[in-house]
Amino acid sequence: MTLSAQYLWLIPALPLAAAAVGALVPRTGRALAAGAAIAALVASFLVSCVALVTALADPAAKLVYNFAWFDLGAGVFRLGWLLDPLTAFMCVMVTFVGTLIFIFSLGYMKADANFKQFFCFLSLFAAAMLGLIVANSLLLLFISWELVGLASYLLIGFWFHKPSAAAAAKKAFITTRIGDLGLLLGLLWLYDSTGSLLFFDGGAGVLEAAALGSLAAQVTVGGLVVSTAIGLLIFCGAIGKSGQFPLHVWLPDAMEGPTPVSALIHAATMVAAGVFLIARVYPLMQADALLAAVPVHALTVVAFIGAITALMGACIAVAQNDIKRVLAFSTVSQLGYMMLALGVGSWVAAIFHLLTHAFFKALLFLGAGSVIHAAHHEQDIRSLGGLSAKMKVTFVTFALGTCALVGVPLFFSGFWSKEAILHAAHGWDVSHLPFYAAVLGVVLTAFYNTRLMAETFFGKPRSPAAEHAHENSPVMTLPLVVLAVCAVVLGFLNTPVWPWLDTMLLGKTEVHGHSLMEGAGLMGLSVVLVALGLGAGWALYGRRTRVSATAPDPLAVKAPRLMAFLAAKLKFDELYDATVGRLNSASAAFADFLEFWVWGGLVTLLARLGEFTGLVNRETDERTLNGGFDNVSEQVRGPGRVYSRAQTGDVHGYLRFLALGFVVLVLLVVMGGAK
Amino acid sequence: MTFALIIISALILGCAAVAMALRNLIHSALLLIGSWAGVAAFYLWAGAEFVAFAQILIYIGAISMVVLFAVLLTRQGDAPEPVEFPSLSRFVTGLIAGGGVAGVLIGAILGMPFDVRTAQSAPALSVKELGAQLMGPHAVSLLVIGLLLTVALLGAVLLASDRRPDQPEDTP
Amino acid sequence: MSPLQICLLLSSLLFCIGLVGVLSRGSAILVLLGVELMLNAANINFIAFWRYGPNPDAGTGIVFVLFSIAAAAAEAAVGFALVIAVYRHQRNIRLQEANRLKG
Amino acid sequence: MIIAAIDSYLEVAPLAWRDAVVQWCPEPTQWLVHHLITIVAILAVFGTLFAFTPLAERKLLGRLQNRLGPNRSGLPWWQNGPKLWGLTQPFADAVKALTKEDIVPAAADKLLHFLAPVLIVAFSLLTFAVLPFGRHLVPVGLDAALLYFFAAGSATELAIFMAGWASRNKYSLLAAMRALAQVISYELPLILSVVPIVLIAGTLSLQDIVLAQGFWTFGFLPHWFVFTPWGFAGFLLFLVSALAESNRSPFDLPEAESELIAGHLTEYSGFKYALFFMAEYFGLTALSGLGVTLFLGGWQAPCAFLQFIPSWLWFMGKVIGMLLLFIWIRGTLLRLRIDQLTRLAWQFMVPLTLINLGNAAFWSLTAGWTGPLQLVRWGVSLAIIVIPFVLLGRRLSAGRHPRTYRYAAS
Repeated sequence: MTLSAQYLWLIPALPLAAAAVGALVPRTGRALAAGAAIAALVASFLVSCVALVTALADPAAKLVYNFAWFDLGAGVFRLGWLLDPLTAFMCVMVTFVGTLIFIFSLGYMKADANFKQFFCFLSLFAAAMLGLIVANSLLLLFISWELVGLASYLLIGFWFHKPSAAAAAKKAFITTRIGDLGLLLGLLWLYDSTGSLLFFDGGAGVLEAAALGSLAAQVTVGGLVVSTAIGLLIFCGAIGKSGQFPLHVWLPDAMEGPTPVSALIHAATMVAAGVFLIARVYPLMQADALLAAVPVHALTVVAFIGAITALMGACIAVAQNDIKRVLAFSTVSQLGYMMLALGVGSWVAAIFHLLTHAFFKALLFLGAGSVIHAAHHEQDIRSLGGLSAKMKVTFVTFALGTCALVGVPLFFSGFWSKEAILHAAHGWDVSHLPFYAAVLGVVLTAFYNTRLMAETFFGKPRSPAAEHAHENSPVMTLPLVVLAVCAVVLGFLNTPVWPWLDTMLLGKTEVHGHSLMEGAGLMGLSVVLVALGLGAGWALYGRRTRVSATAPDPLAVKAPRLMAFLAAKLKFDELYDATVGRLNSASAAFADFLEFWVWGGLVTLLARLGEFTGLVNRETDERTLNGGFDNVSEQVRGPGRVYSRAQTGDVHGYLRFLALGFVVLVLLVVMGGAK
Repeated sequence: MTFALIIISALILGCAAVAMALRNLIHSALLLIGSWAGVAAFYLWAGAEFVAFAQILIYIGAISMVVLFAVLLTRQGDAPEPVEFPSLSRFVTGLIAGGGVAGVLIGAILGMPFDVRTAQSAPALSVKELGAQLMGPHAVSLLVIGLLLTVALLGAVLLASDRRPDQPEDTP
Repeated sequence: MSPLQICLLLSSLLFCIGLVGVLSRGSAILVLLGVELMLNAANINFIAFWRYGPNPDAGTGIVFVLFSIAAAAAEAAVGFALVIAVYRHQRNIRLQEANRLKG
Repeated sequence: MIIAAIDSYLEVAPLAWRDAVVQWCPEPTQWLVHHLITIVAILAVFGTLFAFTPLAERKLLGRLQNRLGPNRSGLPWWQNGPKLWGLTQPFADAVKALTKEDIVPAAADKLLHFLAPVLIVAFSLLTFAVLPFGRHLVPVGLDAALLYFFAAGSATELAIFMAGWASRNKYSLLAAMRALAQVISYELPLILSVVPIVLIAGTLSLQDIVLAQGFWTFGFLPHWFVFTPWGFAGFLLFLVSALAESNRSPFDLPEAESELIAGHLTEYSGFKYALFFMAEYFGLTALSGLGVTLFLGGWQAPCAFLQFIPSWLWFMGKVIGMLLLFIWIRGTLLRLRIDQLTRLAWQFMVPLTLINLGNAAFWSLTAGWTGPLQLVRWGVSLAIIVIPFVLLGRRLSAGRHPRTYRYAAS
């Protein structure tokens, strides 16, 4: 059963249709909207499986279907769908995780008033995300990229009556827009220099050798190679969307949205879009790798940004007390890892980590969601605690998710994918700094995860909400179990012994693994690191669990100033306010001044001038012109009056003159004229 | 032959002169119709039968009716207006002007060197030839005169009809 | 004194009688009748020249007179309609009083 | 053979007698005597016809109304003489008319009052000058005879006006206006209904028109104009217009006793009234004579072999037939109101006559068609005249509800 690229559009189209149904159905059509959304996503999942089968049948082939969108002056502007192992894997992941999250949110959002609208936005988001994945043209990708941004705004600001949610939605939208600006510029520059935006177009595509060759050859300002410049611009889009170092501030605030939203968007799919984008345009990013005399390589920038983000995310996560914010910062750091993997040259490891991370991070968020749902929306871990007894299934699945995230060896998918990244980082010849940052990151990840587990699940419940928390209905716990299973199993897809995923993605057909012994050193190191992190975490939080909600944090006792600084998220928000915020208000004030005094003054000046000329005109007109004309016409009327006296109106008089005139005339002719 | 002519001209001129002098409009109109009959007789004497009959049909048949109706509609029939002074002075000046013109015309006629052919009989013109002439070279003017007549009559009807806006048209 | 000259004398005399009538009578109807007389005088002239004239072509003279009679009929109809309209306007048809068109 | 001889003699007899008489007179007056005799002959024949038409009318009307007409008058002072069953009634009427006192209203315009009856009779008689009574009996063979007929006919309006005006009373003046309106508005259809004949025959002289109707197909189907679709339509239209022109039967509004007493004749009595009466009948006979010459083949015999009967007998027979038809119509039809009358003239008769003219043009253009095309020609010609007749007829009567009289409020 094969699916030709031509029918790829079905995958995004089905959730879009469900979104339409959700939108058009009246508010009371809750079941219908939800059912449509889930059914559409399941159908889309089935189509993606078929697509996966076709893609894996010939992993190297890039099944492309291009069609004419509209004719733009001389040429025809074309878009298209692309089917290759990367697209297939991403589609399957998004649809599978999406379905589970949809089912979970059936329970989670049951009490909400506009339940129907929620599902409409969710399916809209799924459609946009799938559209982004299957796109063969950078423009189509950009369009769905923007739609994804819109969907995230709608979903973050879902409880818009909460001012903080509305502000968070705006913040998310604006910061991602800043990144998107870079992507747009890169897109335009690409179109300008290569004349087309299609990735693969039978040789003429952007990512094909001919175009890349021409890009690499051109050099712009500062000796920077054009392909590097475009690559970096596109990377800006990725930074914005995936919450990398400078533009990560919106992700923690995005936690204002309902938890399934955070799970779907801010764990599994949307944030991964940035990584997917760089993976998709990887040939373009690599184009400048061979040139030596280039001031900077695109991928090195990616690598360093990824390393910084990973380290920073992990540090801040340690000091967070809100369960969803801890997970948010852990997402930031894991994305940093993916960018690091991309930067150091192994995009396959990045995609593998993306896939595994999608599953266990979704699991962790849904776990957090069921905890919050059970504890009546209590999110602060200091006032939770002791839930392991009350919520058995959630506790077990949450524990499995945490192990996968931390990278407990051998059984958990997180370990293999992180291992691959460390291996790649270690092998990078440019510099070893990112490797050391990654290593420190692994330790910190292990530490804050154990802190999280200890604070929420062990010890005694420290608030009335935590007191009577109880396990949720199966509709919420079932997805947790499924995700937990995936979190464990997926790891074995791509172990060094049998690197099936890598071969598929790289397009090679037969799989030849190498024995475990080669990477043994690194594997040993990571095991040690994980153990170190876990030990430290247990030491501080495990043995003596927190006594009361207000008790001071053990770490804060040791390093109060550092922890306060970390808790304040490295004061980035204040930094941005201070710089960008003030700049904005200053320029607004200046514009207002300009408007009022400069232009306003000019306009009033003109008005005065107009009045003056009018005055002058009336004066001259009154005095000179009218006077002149009046007496001229007076002279004409005089003789007119004289002649009019001849018109007496007496018909006989006229006839008499007629007759006399005739007589005189004839006499003249007879007497004088003709002889 | 000239004897009949003299009688006819006497009839015409007499009727016309008296018609112009009379006070009573109806009598002067009828006398004028008599003079028109005289003119028709003159045409018969001159041999133009068709024109004579046309003259009778149109002048005595139709125009006399128009004149008489006009006289009735303007209520001139019964009260002959009194002779006041300005009409007499106007009469005298009119006479002088008319006399002047008559003098000039008669002078011209008498002084005219005609090569007179008394014996020549009236050119025989059958109605068929006249019809052919009318339809042939003069067809256009026939159409124009037809158009003129319709337009004139429509105009006359509109002018003379007494459309008082307040009185609704008497529906049958 | 050839018959032609007699006819011409007749028509000119008739013409002058008409003219005098037009000039001297105050009533509009008589003025119009005077005009009719003048038209008849003209027709007499036509027939006279048709009868004694040098031109042998018989048709044109007759046709011309027919058209002149028709035109005179149309003129009479419109003239008397005007007189009726004037009468309705000023209740008498003395020409002296119909002088609103004076300067 | 003898019949042919008798016929040829009778045919020319009137002319022969006249020439005989003319011979006796001295040379210079012969021209005068010649014409005097024709005038006297016409007057005699039509005078007697005039005498007996009213009698016939009253008898026929009586018969129509299921009663006897006048049947008492016999010979005077001869009590037990032969009973003449009312045949001498006309002479009795004549004597009555002459002996009646002739009243002239004081305020009347004496001259005009006297002149009106004279003029009306004169003009009615003038019209007889051109009617072709027989093959050779044409009083004045004018080239433009038809035009002369209508010229003379239209002069009668003048007399009607004079009669109306001279008697100086409201009724007669109003009646004169109405009569004039009727006569003038029907003069147009009268002349227009005759024009097709002129178009087909190609001449205005009545003698040529009668000659044009002189053929017989298969010996017994005469070529009269009435037996063609446009001819028949023209004849009917001519009949209606003639009725209106002579103020008879459905159109005798002027003498409508109930409304306007005797119309413009109210102030006339005695012999002047009789003159008006005579003028009316003369006009009627003249119009029927014209109708006969134009449509019913004048003095032509209906069949080829009947030609031995003198032509003027045929003419007189047809005229008498027409007169009886008029009387018959008078006995049956109702009088029309003045507005119906004028609307009939302007909205029905005039358009129909114009269409009939077109019909005749079509007829003359398609003269060349033979064989089956003849049927097509007849069919089309019929259609041209029948369809408008039906449409106009329906439009004429459409929406006309009976007139509502506005009686004085109580």
